[in-house]
Order: sequence, then structure tokens, then C-alpha cells
Amino acid sequence: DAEEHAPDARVFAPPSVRRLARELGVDLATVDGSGPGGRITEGDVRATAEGAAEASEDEE
Amino acid sequence: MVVGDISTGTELLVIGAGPGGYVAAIRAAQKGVDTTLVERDAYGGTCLNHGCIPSKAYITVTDLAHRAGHAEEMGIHADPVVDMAGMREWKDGVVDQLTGGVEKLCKANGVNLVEGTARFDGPNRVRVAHGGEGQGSESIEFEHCIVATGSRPIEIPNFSYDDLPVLSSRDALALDSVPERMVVVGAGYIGMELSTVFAKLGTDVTVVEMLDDALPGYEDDVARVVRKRAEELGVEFHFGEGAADWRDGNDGGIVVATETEGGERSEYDADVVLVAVGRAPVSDTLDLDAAGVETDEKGFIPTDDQCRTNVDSIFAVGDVAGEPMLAHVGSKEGIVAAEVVAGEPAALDYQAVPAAVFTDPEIGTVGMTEDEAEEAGFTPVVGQMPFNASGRALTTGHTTGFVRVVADEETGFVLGGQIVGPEASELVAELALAVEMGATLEDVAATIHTHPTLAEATMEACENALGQAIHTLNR
Amino acid sequence: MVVGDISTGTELLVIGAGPGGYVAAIRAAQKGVDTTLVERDAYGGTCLNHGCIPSKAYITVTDLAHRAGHAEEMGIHADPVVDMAGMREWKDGVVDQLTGGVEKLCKANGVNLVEGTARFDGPNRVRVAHGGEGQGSESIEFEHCIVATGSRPIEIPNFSYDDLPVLSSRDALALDSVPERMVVVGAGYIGMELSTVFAKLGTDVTVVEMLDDALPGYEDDVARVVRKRAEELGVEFHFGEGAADWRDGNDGGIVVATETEGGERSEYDADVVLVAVGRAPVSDTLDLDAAGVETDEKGFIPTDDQCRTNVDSIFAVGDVAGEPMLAHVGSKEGIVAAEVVAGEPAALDYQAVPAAVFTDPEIGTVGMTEDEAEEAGFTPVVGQMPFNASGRALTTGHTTGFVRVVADEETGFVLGGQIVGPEASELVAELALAVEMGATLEDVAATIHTHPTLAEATMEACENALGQAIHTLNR
Ligand SMILES: Cc1cc2nc3c(=O)[nH]c(=O)nc-3n(C[C@H](O)[C@H](O)[C@H](O)COP(=O)(O)OP(=O)(O)OC[C@H]3O[C@@H](n4cnc5c(N)ncnc54)[C@H](O)[C@@H]3O)c2cc1C
Ligand SMILES: Cc1cc2nc3c(=O)[nH]c(=O)nc-3n(C[C@H](O)[C@H](O)[C@H](O)COP(=O)(O)OP(=O)(O)OC[C@H]3O[C@@H](n4cnc5c(N)ncnc54)[C@H](O)[C@@H]3O)c2cc1C
Repeated sequence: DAEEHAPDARVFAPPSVRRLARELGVDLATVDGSGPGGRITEGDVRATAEGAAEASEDEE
Repeated sequence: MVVGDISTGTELLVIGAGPGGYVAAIRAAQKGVDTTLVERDAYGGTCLNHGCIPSKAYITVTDLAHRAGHAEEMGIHADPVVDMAGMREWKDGVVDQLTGGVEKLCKANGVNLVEGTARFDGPNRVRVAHGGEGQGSESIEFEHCIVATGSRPIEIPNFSYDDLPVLSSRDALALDSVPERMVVVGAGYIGMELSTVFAKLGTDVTVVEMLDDALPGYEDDVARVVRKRAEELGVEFHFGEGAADWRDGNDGGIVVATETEGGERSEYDADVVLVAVGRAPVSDTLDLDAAGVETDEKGFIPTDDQCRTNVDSIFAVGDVAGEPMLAHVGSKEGIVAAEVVAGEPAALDYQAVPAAVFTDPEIGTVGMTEDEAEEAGFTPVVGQMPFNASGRALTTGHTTGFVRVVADEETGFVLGGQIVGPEASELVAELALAVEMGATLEDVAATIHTHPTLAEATMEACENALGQAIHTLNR
Repeated sequence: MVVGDISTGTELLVIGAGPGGYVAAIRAAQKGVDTTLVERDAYGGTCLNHGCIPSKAYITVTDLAHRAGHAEEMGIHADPVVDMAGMREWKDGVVDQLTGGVEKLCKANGVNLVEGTARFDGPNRVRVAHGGEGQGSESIEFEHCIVATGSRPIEIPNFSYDDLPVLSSRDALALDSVPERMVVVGAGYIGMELSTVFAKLGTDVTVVEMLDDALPGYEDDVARVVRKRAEELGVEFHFGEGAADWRDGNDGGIVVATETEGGERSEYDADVVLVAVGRAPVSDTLDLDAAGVETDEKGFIPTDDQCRTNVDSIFAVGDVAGEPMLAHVGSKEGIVAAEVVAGEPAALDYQAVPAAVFTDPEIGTVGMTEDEAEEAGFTPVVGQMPFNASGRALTTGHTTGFVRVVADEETGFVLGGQIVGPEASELVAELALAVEMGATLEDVAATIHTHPTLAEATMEACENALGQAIHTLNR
């Protein structure tokens, strides 16, 4: 939920992870970071992308 | 169509070869985009020719001479003299090497270079007038265009750069002798850097600034360190005064008059007056209307996070696209725009822009100040390490200033930092990486830092924020 | 029990107040551990009194004077003279300020300070002999002990530091006049730093080194940059020669004889000979047997990743615990040992140790070289940026050297970096953070770097490894 995210809609993720999120069409604001302090990792983004793909497959 | 007119086409046209434009052109060419770069003057733009590079070259020379001449405490006896012509020649050599390098790099990457002044002739076409009368012009059709025409110094009423004693920063960097007395209008970073240069050359420098401290925009305790050192160097400050006008003096020099908000006038004798009150976008000479590109009330071209203007095929990067007007921001925007043109999912998604002021001592900042962090909704925790407790700082003889780091108390994420002191411009790089990576205070504190270095102070500032600094007392 | 003997107890006893010991003591006290620190000589150990700090102070002074005296190209005319006594006095002031600071910081954090020489008297007790005869001694019982007794310069056969013309690094940093001719035995980092200092002071320096290049352990292309510059400064190198012996010369000086492996002798005239061939642990004067602590064949105390010796309650940190013998490694170990004593789950789990050589130019390295990465099973990709293409380097007048970054091709993870050039010691901090954070080439490349700075070269080296550098050609 929104309260869990950092103020000012700031997400904490390295630049390479941010770029991956754009490539995979993942909104970082919806990703739960597993790194220190809730930092978002490459794995978190891929998991979210796969989860979304599975969810849309399920719908079909 | 005039005689000599030719018409060509290009996938990407970049207008302006400053750090915004040439970087965009090179990156686009690297990505396989057929790219043409138009420049009317010199490769490297303001930055290489009249800005960053010449100013830093002068700062190096005057600082070296001044330090060596004031190091008796260290056991050095010297009486250095700076010969302005020699300094200028060296600086010109540095500039030539870099601008030549830019041209070579463009060619090596396959960028088509065109010399001339571009104006829009429609949403997909510019006309490029080649230098000098009768040199003809050419029409270039493009699929995409990146506008990177930069900025020029703002003129203020009654101080025309056409008048000899009235200098822009560019003029000041081209003087062929050291003025005895200089009034500097504006205590922003350009005014402060050049005041320091001339003070170290022996000029009597008087700075007048409308606001109430040097380096507006920087925190008080940061600006104070630089202002105090400038005062030690003999620079005289007058705050709350705006430049009103100037006239010839009786002694062959000039008299610069200032006025407070309340209308109180003061006068200062000088030989030249350097006006450094900000920069305005070069967007008025482009016929942007012909392409349908909109500007804001100041003339800057608004862009989105892909550097796109209101016209889909036209991008704007660098100073012409607005604040922060810094070379490295222009270059970043140039890279993003080029990658977007090449079809990549690039965007301006950086967390923080580092910035440096090359005064004595330097300033380096990145990300949020404590106040900004609070405004953004964080609960900031701050750590600080003064350079006078740093072994490395002591061994360099530069012990003023500090490293401050700002973090989020809950998560420990580093949000920003403010450094004033030796090599601050370099030291800020580590904090910029920390901010971009989402590093925590502990991440930086646990990273081994070489002894003895100034960078240890960054580690100690993080430890201080965690309440466990070794070389400074914890609050 | 001798007269005047007293017996006290402490939770943690730290032996030696160098960067290993004093940092351990402060951190332990911060964590609430009742801590006693014994030092027989001066706070700050070798590093502050006879190592890192005095050498860097001399490097600053001699470099400043030398640069200012050789900057005609930049328009500076000067003839600086360094007065050795003045330089030494300044250096002593810096050292005093720092050692005084260490003492104050220890006290402020609640560390009990004891002056004297400690020897083990059992697995839980030391005897501390107070300085000077008849000053008595005391017995201190401890629960935990951290041994941080450091190292001393190795002596080689026929070169006794007791003989006046034979200098250790410590002696060289305490000279009261500039020797005319100096032979330096050993081209490791200490030998090279001091050779540079004396060459800049005007001494005729001859370096003899058993191996075949300066700075063994550093990559060839890194070492070469420093060796070449040293040669420019007038330093003469003789590789493949070991110091054999010395005798008085006819001219009031000495003659230093060397021998190759094949037995070929050469002789060099000098006034002094500086022996800098490495450092040995100070473990032989501690009665380690009484505590049951084992050493290796060289006398170093082996430890695990919590800095524990073979005896559970006794830790060893810093030079006495073996390579890498660097102040910042000692401090890191001190912090880890202190936290383990305080019951925290600390461990030496760093990825990389940065190291610097403060020659002209400097060297800064961290993590793996290309070869090391390959040996470790990675497929390394390497990126490089020469400083002669860096705008900032050009404006400082220091354009030799480069930044190299080593990464894993598959994942992009930055594994290490080698920097030789201006401010290399500071620049390596960013790469150290990158390695520790598990940053990728893209992460560093995408981080905005301030223009114009030397740190941009790190970004460009990463871009180069990605095949898309802007300011250097990509392979
Ligand atoms: C004294 C001084 C010191 C500075 N120091 C620093 C510093 O240390 N760090 C920093 O980050 N920034 C510094 N700056 C600011 C920096 O110079 C600018 O931010 C930077 O140059 C902006 O780059 P740009 O590519 O947007 O524009 P510019 O560098 O201004 O380049 C624009 C180019 O476009 C060309 N052009 C314009 N119109 C046309 C046209 N119609 N057709 C063809 N060509 C055209 C111009 O000739 C010019 O070459 C300094 C500026 C000054 C004045
Ligand atoms: C010329 C020179 C330059 C150097 N430059 C650098 C550099 O730039 N960067 C770097 O990282 N390293 C440098 N070093 C190495 C650095 O000095 C050492 O790595 C560092 O000092 C090791 O710290 P330590 O705490 O282990 O031991 P030390 O600093 O040697 O301290 C040990 C302390 O223990 C005390 N002691 C010993 N035995 C006893 C006892 N029985 N009882 C009580 N007290 C005792 C000693 O008096 C001493 O104060 C340099 C060394 C030299 C010689």
C-alpha cells in the first residue's frame, strides 16, 4: 500500500534496475524491495514482471 | 532558393555542439542513427570555449601560484609571478586540444559535421546559413531534431557588454592583463570563481550582490566557508546592493554605482566591471515557431522526461532546456535524447544531480539538503565530519570545511550530501553513486576507505550519522 | 611482585595505539565495553608518527614547491626553495595535532589509557612495564585482548639502522638537511614515495631493486607511469640488484655496493642509504607463548574472519596480523574485533581493499585486476579512460595515467579498478563503493558525474567497457 513507500514517491533502486523496470514495463512503485531498507533489486523487478505475466496468462 | 543552396536529409539533426549537443550526436551515431551536427561557432560550446574549461584552467594556475607564495608555514619560500599572457596561452592550448578532440570524436563515431547557423524552416527542416556573407546556405530535412543551442550571459540595464570596461565571464577569461580593480556584479558560482581567480592574481575585487550572502542557493554554513576564505583573499563584499549604472572615473578608471532596495546608492572605483548575474537561453534566434516548438516566458524550452518538446520529433537538451544549467546535466540529457531517438527505453530517471563550485575551497553537493529531505517527507538524519579532523586534509594544508551526509532515519538511505573543502568536486562522486544506488549509511560506512584520504571523511560522516564516528565526537 | 606493582582488571585490553588499536579501543568503548588501551610510545602508532602522515606531509610540500617551480608553461615564474627545517616543523605540527586528537578521542569515548610496554603473563593477563627504569609495572587482567602492536622496518644484512648513514623510512622522515645523494634500497611503495620526495628536494636519488620493475605487485602499465615520471624527476633505477654492503667513501660520503643474482657487483656513491624492503611484525617482544598465541614462521599472528587468534579471547589486528599491511585495513580489523568483543555479529566480509601509492602521479587500486578476475573464474571485460582525454585533467596540468575498470562480462558487476594519475587515491573511493555495493558498469555509467572532474574518467571507463564511451574511442 501507499504508506509503505518512501515519501515523495521516491523509490530506491540502482540505475540498472530502474532501466530494467522500464524495459519490462514494471512500475517500480508497485514493487516490494527485498534489499536493505527496502531497496529494489533486479530479482524483485523480474519477479514482479513474471508475476504480472502469469496473472495475465491466468486471465486468458 | 539562393545560389549555392543544397538540400540534404538526415535521420537526426543536432543543433549546437556544446556538451549537450556533441554528446547527443556521438551517442546517437554509436547507436546507428544517421546523425548530423550543426555548429555555428566552436566545438565544445560555451563549456569548453568560454566556461567550465577556461575558468578551471585559470583557477589551477592562480591557485598554484598563490599557494606556493603563501606556504612559508610549510617551509616553502617563493615569490611566484603569474604572467597573464603565458597563462592565457596555456589555457588556449588546453581549449584547443579539447575542442579538437571533440571534432575528432564526432568524426570517428560517424557524425556528419556541418558548420553554420541553423533556423527552423518547418517541423522537419532547418536552413543552415554558412558563416560569412555570400557563403550560401543549405536546407536539411530531419526525422528527429535535438536542440542544444545553450545559453548566453544576461545583460542588465546600463551595462552593455559592448562597452569595453563591462565584461561578461567570457570577456574576463580573455583579458590580456591583470586589472588593478574589478567590481563583480553577482556572487553566484561564476562570480565567485572568477573573483577568486582575480583576487589571487592581485586584483582588488569588490563583489556586489543583491541578495544577502554569497552563493545563493547553497546552505548558509557551506556558503560561509567560501565567503570567509574569499574575504581572507581580500575580496570585499557588499550584499543587498544591485548594480545601477557606471560612468568614467577621474583616474582613468570607472565608477560603478549600486542601489539597495530602499534606493540607497553606493559607488565603487574600478577599472572593469564583470557582470555575472545569470544566463538566458539561446532560443530566440531559431525560428522555433516555424517548427511549432513552444518556449516558456523566459525562453527556455520545456521538455518531458525523455527530453521531448511539445513537438514529438523535436527534443531539447542542455541550458536551452532550463535549470539546472550545468554541462553534465546537458550531457546526460543529450544521451537520453539520443537513446530515445534510437528507439531505446531511456529516460531522465536520475535521483540526484551533483554540482560543484570551484572556489577556494571547493563545494560539491548532490541530492537533498536536510531541509529538502524534510520537505519531501523524510525524517532526515545528518552526519558531519570536519576536515580539520582529517589526517589527509591536515597533510595537504587544507583544513577548512566539512563533509555532510543526509539520510533517511528509518531506512538509512543516503539522500544527499554537501561538501565544502579540498577536492569537494571529486569527493561528491562517491556520494552521487551512493544516492543513485540506494546505498544506506551503513553501506558507505562499511566500505573500506583508503588511508590517508579526504574520502575517509565521507565514511566518517556516515558513521557520525549512525552515532559511531571514530575521528569526531558523536552527538 | 615488585614494589609499586598494582593489579587492575578490564573487560577489553588493547595493546598498541596505532590505527588498528586506537580505532578498536574507541569502537569497543562506544559499544559499552570497559576498555583499556596500552601504548608504549606515541598515540597513532607508526602511521601517524612515522608513516602515512609524515610521508604525505612531505609529499605535499615538495610537490607544491616542485610544481610551482616547473610551471612556466602555465605562465608561473617562481623559484621556490624548501627549507627542510621549516618543512619538518610543519610536519611535526600536523603529527602533534593528530596524535593529540587520538588521545582526546580515546578519552572522550571513555577508553582507559595506560602508558607502558605490555607482555603476556598468561592467557588472561599482561604485565605493563612503565617507561624508564624504576618506573614500576602493573598487572592487568582482561577478559578479551586485541593485539595491535604493528610492525617495524626489516633490516637487511650489513645495513644496520644503528649506523648513521643507513636510514629507515622513519629516519628519512626526520632528517634535518637535504642529502645530496641517496641510494634507496627497494622500489616498493615506501621507497618510491620517499624517492619522489627527495628527488623533488634536489637529492640525486638512485633506486636499487632486486626485482625487475618499480612497485612490484602493481600491473606493468600502472607501475610504468610512475617509474617514467620518477625518471623524469631524475631518479635513476637499477633493477635486478640487491644491496650487498656499504663502506665509507673517499669524498666524505659512502659507497653502496649491490649484487645481481649472478653475483655481478655495482657500486654507487651516496651520502645516505635508505633501506625500504618491507616490514616485520612486532610479535617477538610480547611473550605470546605465555598466552598460548601462535604465530606463523614470519612472526605474523594468524586470525580468522573475526580477527580471532588461536586463543578464543585474544584477537590480533593491523600489521601484526599480516598482509595487507595498511592503516585502513588495520582500522577495519580493529572495528570488527571490537564489535565481536561487544557481542555483535561482525566479520571481515568486505569484497575489496582499496590501496593508494602517493607517488607522482598517484596510484589507487581496488578489487581485482583483469588477470585476477580471470583466475577467479570470471570473464572479465575491461574499460579504460586516459586522463589526457579528460577536460579536468587537462585543466590541472596533470594528464598522465588512466582509469581502468574491471567487470564481469555476463552480469556487468564491477570487480575492481586501477587508477594511475592525479588524485587517484581519492578517485578510487567511488570504485570501492561500486565493488562493495555490487554495482554494475551501467550503474556507474548512468550516475551523473560533475563536469569538469577527474571522476568523470571513472564513468567513461565504465562506458568504454560497455562499448559506448563518449570521450575516448571504443574498442
Ligand atoms: C564561466 C563559466 C563557467 C562555467 N563552469 C561550469 C562548470 O564548472 N561546470 C558546469 O557543469 N557548467 C559550467 N558552466 C555552464 C556550462 O558552460 C553550460 O551549462 C554548458 O555549456 C551548457 O551546454 P549546452 O550544450 O547546453 O550549451 P553550450 O555549451 O552553450 O553550447 C551551445 C552551442 O550551440 C551553438 N549554437 C547556438 N545556436 C546555434 C544555431 N542556431 N546554429 C548552430 N549552432 C548554434 C553555440 O555556438 C554553442 O557552441 C559554466 C559557464 C560559464 C559561463
Ligand atoms: C613511511 C611509511 C608510509 C606509510 N604510508 C601508508 C599509507 O599511506 N597508507 C597506509 O594505509 N599505510 C601506510 N603505511 C603503513 C601503516 O603505517 C601501517 O599499516 C599501520 O601503521 C599499521 O597500524 P597498526 O595499528 O597495525 O600498527 P602501528 O601503527 O605500527 O602501531 C602499533 C603501536 O603499538 C605499539 N606497541 C608495540 N608493541 C607494544 C607493546 N608491547 N606494548 C605497548 N605498545 C606497543 C607501538 O608503539 C605502536 O604505537 C606506511 C608506513 C610507513 C613506514
